[in-house]
Amino acid sequence: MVDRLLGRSHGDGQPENPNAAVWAHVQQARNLKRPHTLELLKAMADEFVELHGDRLFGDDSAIVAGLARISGRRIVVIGFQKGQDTEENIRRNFGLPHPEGYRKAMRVMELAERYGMPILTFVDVQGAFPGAAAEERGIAEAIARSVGLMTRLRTPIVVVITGEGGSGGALGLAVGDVVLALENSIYSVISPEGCASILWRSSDQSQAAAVAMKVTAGEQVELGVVDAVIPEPGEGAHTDPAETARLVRDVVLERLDVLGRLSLDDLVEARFKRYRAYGPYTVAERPAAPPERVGITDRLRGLLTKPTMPPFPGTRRTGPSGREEV
Amino acid sequence: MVDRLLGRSHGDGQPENPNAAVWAHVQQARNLKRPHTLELLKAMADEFVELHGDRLFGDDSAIVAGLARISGRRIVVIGFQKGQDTEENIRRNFGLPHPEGYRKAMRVMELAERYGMPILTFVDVQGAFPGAAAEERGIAEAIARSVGLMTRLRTPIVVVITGEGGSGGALGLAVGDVVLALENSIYSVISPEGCASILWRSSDQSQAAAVAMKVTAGEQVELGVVDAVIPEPGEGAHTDPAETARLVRDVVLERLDVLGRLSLDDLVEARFKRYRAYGPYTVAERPAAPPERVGITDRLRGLLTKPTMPPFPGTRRTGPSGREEV
Amino acid sequence: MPVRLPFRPRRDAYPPDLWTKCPGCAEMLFNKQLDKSLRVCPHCGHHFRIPAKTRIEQLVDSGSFIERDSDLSPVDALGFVDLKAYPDRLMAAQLSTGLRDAAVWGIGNIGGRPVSMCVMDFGFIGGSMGSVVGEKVARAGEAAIADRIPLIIISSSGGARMQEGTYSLMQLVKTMGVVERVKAARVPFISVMTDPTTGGVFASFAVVGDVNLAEPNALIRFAGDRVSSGTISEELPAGYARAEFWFSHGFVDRIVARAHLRDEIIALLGFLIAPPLNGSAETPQAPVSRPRSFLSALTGALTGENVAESHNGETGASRGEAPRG
Amino acid sequence: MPVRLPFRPRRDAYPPDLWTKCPGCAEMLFNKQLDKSLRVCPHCGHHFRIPAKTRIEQLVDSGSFIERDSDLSPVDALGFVDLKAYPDRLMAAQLSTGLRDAAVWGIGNIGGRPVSMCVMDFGFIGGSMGSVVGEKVARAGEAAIADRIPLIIISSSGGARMQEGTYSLMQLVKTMGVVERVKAARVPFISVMTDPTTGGVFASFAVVGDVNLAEPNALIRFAGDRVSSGTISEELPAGYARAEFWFSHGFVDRIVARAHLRDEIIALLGFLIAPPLNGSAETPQAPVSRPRSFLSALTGALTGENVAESHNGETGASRGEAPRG
Ligand SMILES: [Zn+2]
Ligand SMILES: [Zn+2]
Repeated sequence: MVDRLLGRSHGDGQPENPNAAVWAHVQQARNLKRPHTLELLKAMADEFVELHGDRLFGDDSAIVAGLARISGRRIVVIGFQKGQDTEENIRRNFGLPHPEGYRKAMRVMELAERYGMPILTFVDVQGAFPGAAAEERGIAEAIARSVGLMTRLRTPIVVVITGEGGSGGALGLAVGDVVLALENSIYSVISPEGCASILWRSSDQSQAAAVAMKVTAGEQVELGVVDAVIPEPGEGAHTDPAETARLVRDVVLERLDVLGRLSLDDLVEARFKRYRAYGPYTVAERPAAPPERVGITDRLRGLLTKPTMPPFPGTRRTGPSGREEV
Repeated sequence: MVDRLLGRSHGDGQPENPNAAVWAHVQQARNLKRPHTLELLKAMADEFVELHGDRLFGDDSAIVAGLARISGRRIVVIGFQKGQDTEENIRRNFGLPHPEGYRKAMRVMELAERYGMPILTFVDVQGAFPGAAAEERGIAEAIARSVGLMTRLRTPIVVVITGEGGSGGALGLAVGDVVLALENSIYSVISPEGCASILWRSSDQSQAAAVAMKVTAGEQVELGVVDAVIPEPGEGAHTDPAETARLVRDVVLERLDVLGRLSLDDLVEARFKRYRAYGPYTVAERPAAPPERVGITDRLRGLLTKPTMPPFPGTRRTGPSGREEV
Repeated sequence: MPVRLPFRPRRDAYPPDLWTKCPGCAEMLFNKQLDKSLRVCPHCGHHFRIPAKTRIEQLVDSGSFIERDSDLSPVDALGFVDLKAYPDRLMAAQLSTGLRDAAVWGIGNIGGRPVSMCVMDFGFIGGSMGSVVGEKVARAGEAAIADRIPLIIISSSGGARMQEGTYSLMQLVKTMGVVERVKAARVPFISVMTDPTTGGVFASFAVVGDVNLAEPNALIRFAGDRVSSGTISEELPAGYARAEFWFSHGFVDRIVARAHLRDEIIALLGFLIAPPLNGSAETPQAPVSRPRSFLSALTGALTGENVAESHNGETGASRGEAPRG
Repeated sequence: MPVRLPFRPRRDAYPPDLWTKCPGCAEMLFNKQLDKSLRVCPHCGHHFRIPAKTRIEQLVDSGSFIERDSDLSPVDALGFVDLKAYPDRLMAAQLSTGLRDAAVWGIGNIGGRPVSMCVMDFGFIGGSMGSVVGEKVARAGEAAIADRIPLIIISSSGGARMQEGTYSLMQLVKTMGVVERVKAARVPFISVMTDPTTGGVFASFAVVGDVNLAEPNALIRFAGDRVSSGTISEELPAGYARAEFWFSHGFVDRIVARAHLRDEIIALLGFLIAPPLNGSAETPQAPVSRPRSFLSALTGALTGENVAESHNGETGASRGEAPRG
């Protein structure tokens, strides 16, 4: 379990084919039977009132948003929703959102801020819908504005990556005070296939791309982009959605407890600084170095014991390179 | 001229057919040769940088918005734009706006607030586009939000009704600290034709409807909905657009001078109270009575000599009925 | 304080005959049965229009509603005469509905939570919004701000009332001005659109709720000039501009059958809670006036003092600005 | 303070041959002539991509630009190897462009007005945004806030840089976080989209300027995963996702030919003026942090002091909160 939380879940000792192990992880993240937002909510929430529509153009059923009561607390929940069968998948556009989805999400996030509800998002999306309808109605603008809004919302935000955290489409709902990830989830700047076709000029190299981008939840914890991994039950979340939901719920409520102790000023300031700090760079001629990993617990402990701010991942460092092969 | 400003411009002595006189006024307001927003700007402004697009769906060329410099001042100007020939009319949808127009206007109004520019709007529109495309993309929502935004914008707003002030479509740009109207303009809750077809069940009665609704600029001053009439040169604005623009400019700049002396708190509070007060009512059994007319000068003088707020038109009064036939 | 009307309804705008033919399925419905089912056809689900007071009875905790300003009455400011004189139309509507104008507002409890509620009545000149309706909506909103309780507006209207001319148009501004202050004060606002919600009512408060609910198949439409009472429902293709249409176009959060409306509102009230305005108050989210001026205005409204005066000195309410610990 | 690079450009990413074939009209253009026309084809108006430093020279008052942070250099945090190792790609790009990464930022004057400007360079790994580009955009924004001068960002990018993995994705958040603060501080932001502006750059700061300008025919596209340097312009129908397309879809305010870009920016700078932050300062319009915390953060950023500490005491900047007289 500790290994899992530290992202060292991929085999004991040396796996025979590290590429294949990572690829199995990617496939697991994409398993259509994994619980999505509504399935998780069904198991976690005592009550859920879904809200619909962006008040501009339409209602995107690839993103669901609404008011949930979880263990007695009011929480605004927003997440991506793939279908569980063909018919539902068609209705939900295979979970690929249009701009209306993000615009609905923003509207509902503003309700959360206005009425003092924390926000919980579930992220599981291959990417925004790449078709012309989404493009021309401003999917880029919708994602940009949603990301911007989430940097400044005056209410706690917990993000849980539950399956595929696919590039900007995922990021549109993935800015938070705490970013968690289910054990078998992935998070990447571009899909492994997209990366391979561009950099390797061959989609056959998707496995290599997945490895190179360090897409697994555990590796993202190492990079500091994800704060902690939530272990999955049994052979994976899809084998026991109810238990998965329980595990998620417990971690989320615990994090919300911690976040709730911060003033909103400190909360928003810390969130801004988290993202302000991401990404290593160096000053010319000095050796480049990746960031140390700083766990969420450290960071939050630091916050709670002001005045010093703990260091954030991604700030300039001079430690040794932390490269590791998976 | 004084007569004109008081709205008594329709003939000396008794007009032979008051309905016909009002209808001539309506036709004058609709004269396609009247200068619209761009024509007025061309004559008034030293510089105009038009801004385009609602950042959501499209750019509506039935509403123009941008940054103008008028007599050296930065002013955000927004207005309806009919075409001056068939080709332009088709491109501008005959001046009938879609939701995108109001959403563009809101975006530009927020720039005005942010960078400390007053807003000047020119209102000349038969009404919002009544077609399905406008309806389903939320023309109602766009107008509602624009009206709401204008009630709270922290920058001076001067509205000039230059032609047809047609119902909600006009109102979407017609909320201001000062509402002026060109002499031959009209302002009404519904077009005379629409009113006649509903209440008289005959569009033949449009003239009677126009009379009953007191649509002329002068009558709207009497009702307190418009603050003052701007006289038109010669046989009407269309006969001398440049002189019309000059007259408009002088009055607008004078009003902006006065508004600029108010604190933004007082400005917004006074604007809110103006609209909060509109519409006469009575308490049961007491005789109903229309409001007295209170000119803009009185109101602004009151504002400048705090702390007492001057009375606004439309508040409960018990004076005699001010009905007059045109 | 409510004032007794000097007359009683002469003819109900909603005819109390024994039987009603359902326009949805053409069944003949026994009226007592129909009342029991909240005036929803048990065969096809057609939602009949209902009077404001019936609506209120269906929604509030029994006996909890206290009507306010029932004595506000309309005025014929324009001397408006069409085929009838406006005062005659008003008198006829007052006699048939027992109301002074097309809206009822007051304070009541729903599921034990106090709310400020304004309900429109289509039976009164097509639920059209003149100065009295606008005033009642505004007062309901101001009461919601003052008491920090949710605002619920149930719309049923042909739009702005033509007989009051541009004063009716100004009610869109008046009501939106108050709704903007409701939002800035972080007071919840639930809008319920019922059949029909059209014209200037759709283009003002009805469309901008924190949550917009609609009854099934309710006609909801702006449609420029052409909308008004009486002539709205004819020439439209089936489903066009109905509640379900607006749901799919993103302007209605939830379509709620009348039988579930009270429960649905209770559920929403459990989530949409105005945060307290104590020392830890947050700045309002919407960029309206600064907190101090906003609260000054509020104080002025509550105490009846002149608002301009309250700008001159600090008021107790300005403590709301103190930085959060 | 700028640091001299230890190497000079070996091969310009924009080949300095004598003649260039115009991809717009297939004319052979004499390069010196092309440079004179700002690298716009005099025959068909095709706008060639230009290096960041050329762009800056075209826009700023001569000699006024002071580059900042030219020594910021990328890091291979992931140990990324595709067909080449990332450090090798970086070295090649650095050698060919003379830049350390794909953006240049600094302070300069345009038409006599100081601006904070960040310009992307497509010649450096397709102008892709990794941590250095994100950092430079963020610093440009913070400088704009600190000096209350307009922010101008000129985009030319294939999107997020894959070789830095999710750190590149996080640059969208970093830059948007700063842009939100720019807006809250009422500091103007002009975004100029040039060919190409795609992926994560289009989906962050490039699309949210107070005013969005675009060069004619610039490819501007999000297109999910499929966008990146090199493979973007092929399979699209003519006009799709070009500047003019975005103008008609409402996301670009003005399409400006390169020859007019400087004048157009000068005109806009004459209107978009950050209001002074003196005693009469207004609360920022956008609902970000409260002024005090915002200004505290700003002070921290300026003085390099620990921001958390500045929460403990009043700072001079908090005077900006004083109520307007
Ligand atoms: Zn039926
Ligand atoms: Zn050419």
